[in-house]
Amino acid sequence: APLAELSGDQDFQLFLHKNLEFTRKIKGDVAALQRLVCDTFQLCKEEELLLVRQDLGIAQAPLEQCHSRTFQAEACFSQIRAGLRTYHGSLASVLELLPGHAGLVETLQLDAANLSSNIQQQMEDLGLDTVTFPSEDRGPLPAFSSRFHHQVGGFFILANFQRFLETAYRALRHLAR
Amino acid sequence: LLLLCPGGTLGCASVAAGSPVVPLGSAVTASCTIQSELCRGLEPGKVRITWMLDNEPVAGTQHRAPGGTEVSNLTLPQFNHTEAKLWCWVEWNGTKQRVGMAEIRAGYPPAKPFNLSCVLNLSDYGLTCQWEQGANSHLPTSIALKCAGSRTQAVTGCTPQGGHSHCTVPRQLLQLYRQMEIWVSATNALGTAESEHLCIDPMDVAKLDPPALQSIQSIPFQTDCVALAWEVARTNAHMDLQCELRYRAAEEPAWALVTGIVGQSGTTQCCGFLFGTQYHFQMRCRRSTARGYWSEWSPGRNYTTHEK
Amino acid sequence: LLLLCPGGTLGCASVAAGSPVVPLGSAVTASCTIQSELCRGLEPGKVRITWMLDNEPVAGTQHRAPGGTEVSNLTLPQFNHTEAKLWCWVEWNGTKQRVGMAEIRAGYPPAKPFNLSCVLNLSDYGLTCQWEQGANSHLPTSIALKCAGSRTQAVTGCTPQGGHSHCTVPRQLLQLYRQMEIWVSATNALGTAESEHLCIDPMDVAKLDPPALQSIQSIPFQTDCVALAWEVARTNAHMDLQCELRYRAAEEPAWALVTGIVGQSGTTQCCGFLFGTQYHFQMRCRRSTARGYWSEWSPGRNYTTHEK
Repeated sequence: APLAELSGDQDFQLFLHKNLEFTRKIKGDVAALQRLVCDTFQLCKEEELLLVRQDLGIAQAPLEQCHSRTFQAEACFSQIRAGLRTYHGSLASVLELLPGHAGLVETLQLDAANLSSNIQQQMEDLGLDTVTFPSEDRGPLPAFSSRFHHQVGGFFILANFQRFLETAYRALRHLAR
Repeated sequence: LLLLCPGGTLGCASVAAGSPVVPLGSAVTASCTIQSELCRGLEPGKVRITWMLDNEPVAGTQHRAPGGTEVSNLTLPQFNHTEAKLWCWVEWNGTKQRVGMAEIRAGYPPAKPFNLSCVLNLSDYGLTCQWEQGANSHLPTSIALKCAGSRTQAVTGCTPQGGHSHCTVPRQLLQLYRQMEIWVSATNALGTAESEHLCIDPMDVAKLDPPALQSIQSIPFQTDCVALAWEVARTNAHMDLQCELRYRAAEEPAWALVTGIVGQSGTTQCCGFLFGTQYHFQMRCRRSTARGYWSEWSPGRNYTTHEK
Repeated sequence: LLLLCPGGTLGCASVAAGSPVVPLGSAVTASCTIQSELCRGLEPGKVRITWMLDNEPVAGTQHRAPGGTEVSNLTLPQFNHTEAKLWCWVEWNGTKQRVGMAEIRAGYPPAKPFNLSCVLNLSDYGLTCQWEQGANSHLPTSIALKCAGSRTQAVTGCTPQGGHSHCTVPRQLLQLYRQMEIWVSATNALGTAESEHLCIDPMDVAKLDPPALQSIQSIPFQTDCVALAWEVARTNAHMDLQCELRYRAAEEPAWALVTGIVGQSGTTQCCGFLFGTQYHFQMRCRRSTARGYWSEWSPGRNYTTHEK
C-alpha cells in the first residue's frame, strides 16, 4: 500500500513514535560526544576549521531522498539506513580519539545499528524492498597524518552525524501523526 | 563510502614542535608551514600566520620559504605550563582558521620512589608492597614494582592500579623461602628512577595471624598464679614462632609483658596477680628468626582472679 | 612417573547403576561385578559381595556368572535420598574392602519459573529480569534467561550467578524500541521447563530517574496560588513523559494530586493553598505511552505559603 495510506496504520505510527524518541536519544548522545571533543581538544567551532575540513575532504552521507521537496519514503528509509551504517563505521575513528569514553561511543554505535535494524524490520513489515548489509567488516580505518587532523576528523564526523540525524528526524516526524 | 579521505589535499598546513615533552621552564620551539597552493582559497602572497598558546596569543616570526611556502617560527623561552596546545592560525575568506596544533607537555624526570616495604599475606600468599612516590613529575609516568629471584634473570612483579602506591605480587611469581630482589621503577619521557632494592625472603615479611587464648584459670588453686592456655593460628601451624603475652588490671595503664613463649600451643603460667581483680590478657607471635612482623595482638580475654 | 596406573589391575571390580539420576521415590538398580582372577589375593570361590547405601547396609543377590565372575544385583524399590553413594564391598585377607561405588541422585524435573518481570536501567541500559524459581528439584539445574529479537533466530540472554533468580542482559544483546521475546528456561537431568514468554520493548520497562523540583513561589503574589518549576532527569530528556505532582500540608495525611503534566520542564500552578502553612511537594514521571514504571517520587521540597 502506498505509504500515505499507511500513515494511518497504528503499528506504523507506533514505529514512528518509538523511533522518533530513539533518534532524539542518539542525537543527545552525539551532542554529549561533541561537548567532549570541545572540552578535550578545544575544537568547538566549525567555522574555525573550514580550511582544514577542505584538507581532509570530509564527505556527508547522502539524504536527499528525505528532503521534503523530493520526499520518497522508501528511498529515504534506505538512505537513512545506509547513512547509519556509514557513521557506525566512522565512529571507530572517534573511539580512537576518546579511549576514556569508549562506553559512550560504543553505545552510540549500538544505537545506530539498532535504529537501522528497526527501520529494516518496519520496511519489511510494510512490504518495502530492503538492502541487507554485509555484517561487521568495514575495511581499514582512515590513517590521519597527524593527531590534529585525526581530532578535526572526529569533530566533523560528529558534526555531520548530528546534521544527518536532524534530517532523518524531520523525515520521520513528517510521516508521524 | 568512507567519510574521510585523509589523503585529501593534506599538506596545506602542518605544525612541527622541537619535542613534545620538555623539562618544565625550558625553551620550546615550533614552526608552522603553509603551502598556500595546497590550501584552496588561500591567496599565496597574503598568508598571515598567527599563534595561540591555548587561548593566549603568542608572537612568531614569519618568512617566505622556497616553493612558495610561508613558515612561521615560534620560540617560547621559558615554558611553564605542564600541558598546553600550540595553535597555528591563518586568515581565510575573512575568517580565522585553526590549521595546525602541537601538544606540548612539560615536567620533571620521575622522583626516586622510597620507603619501600612489603608484607606477605598468609591467606593467599600474595606479597603486597607499598612505597612513597616522591614529587609529582607532571608527566605520564609508568610505575612498576619489580622482583627477581636471586639467581634468575626473569623480572616479574606487579603494576599499581588507579595511581595507587601499592600492588600485590601474586603467589605464582614468588620464590618462597629464598631471597628475592624487590624494587620500584618509575619511568616517564624525561627519564627513569629506581627505589632502593630490597633483598628479602617473602616468608620473612609474613603477616602472621594472631594466636588464640583458649582458657585462663587460677592454677595452682588459692595462689596468686594464673595459667593461660593458648594456640597459634592454623595458618602459622608449620612455623617456628616466638610469642609474647601482655596483661594488665582493668584500671592499670601499663602492661606486664611475658616474652620468649615458643611452640605451637601450650600453657603459660604467671604469678603475682592481685586477688579479686579483673585482668585483660592479649598475645601475639612472630617468626622465631625475629625477622618479619609481629601478628596483631589476639582478641583480648578478661579474667577476674579469685578473692583472697 | 605417574602415581596412578589407571590401567593397572582395574576390572577386578566394577559397579554399574541403571541411571545416575532418577525421579525421587522411584526404583534404583545396580550391579557389582567381581573378576576374582584380576583381584590379587582374592580366592575365587569365596567371594562375598555386600552393599552399603552411604553407611547403611542393603542386601543384594549374588550369583556366579560365566568366566568365574561373581555378580551381585541390587534393587532399591523406592529411592528417597536426593543424593547417595552405593558402595560395593568384598572381604579380602580378613578385611572388608570398598571395591566400587555408584553415585545416585534423585529429584524432580525443574518447576516452571513464574512471575517473570524486567526493568531497564537507564544508566547502563542493562535489562535486569527477575523471576520465581518454583519448587526445588533437588538436582543440579541450569537456569538461563533467554531473549530473542522478534525477527531474529539468535537467542541471547544471561545466566543468574550464585543461585540467584535474577540476571542482567547487557545493552549489546538488546534491541531497543522494538519487541523482544524474553523467557526463563530451567533444565536438569530429568527435563526442561520454560516460564511464560514476555513480549516487550525494553524501553517500555525503563525505570525512569525522578524529575527535579527547581523552585516554588507564591505566584501571582498575594493569592492562594503556588507556581512550581520542575525539570525531568537528563537521562529522560529525549522521552515523551507524563508526570504528576503531589503535595500536602505538614500534618495532613492525604496527598493532593495534580496529574497530566507533560513536557521536559515547565512551571505548574496550583491554587487553594492555606496561608502561612508549610507544604511538602514531590513529583514523579512515566513514559507518556503509559507503559512502563513510574519513576520514584522526586526528593521532597518544602514551601511555606505567606501569611494572609
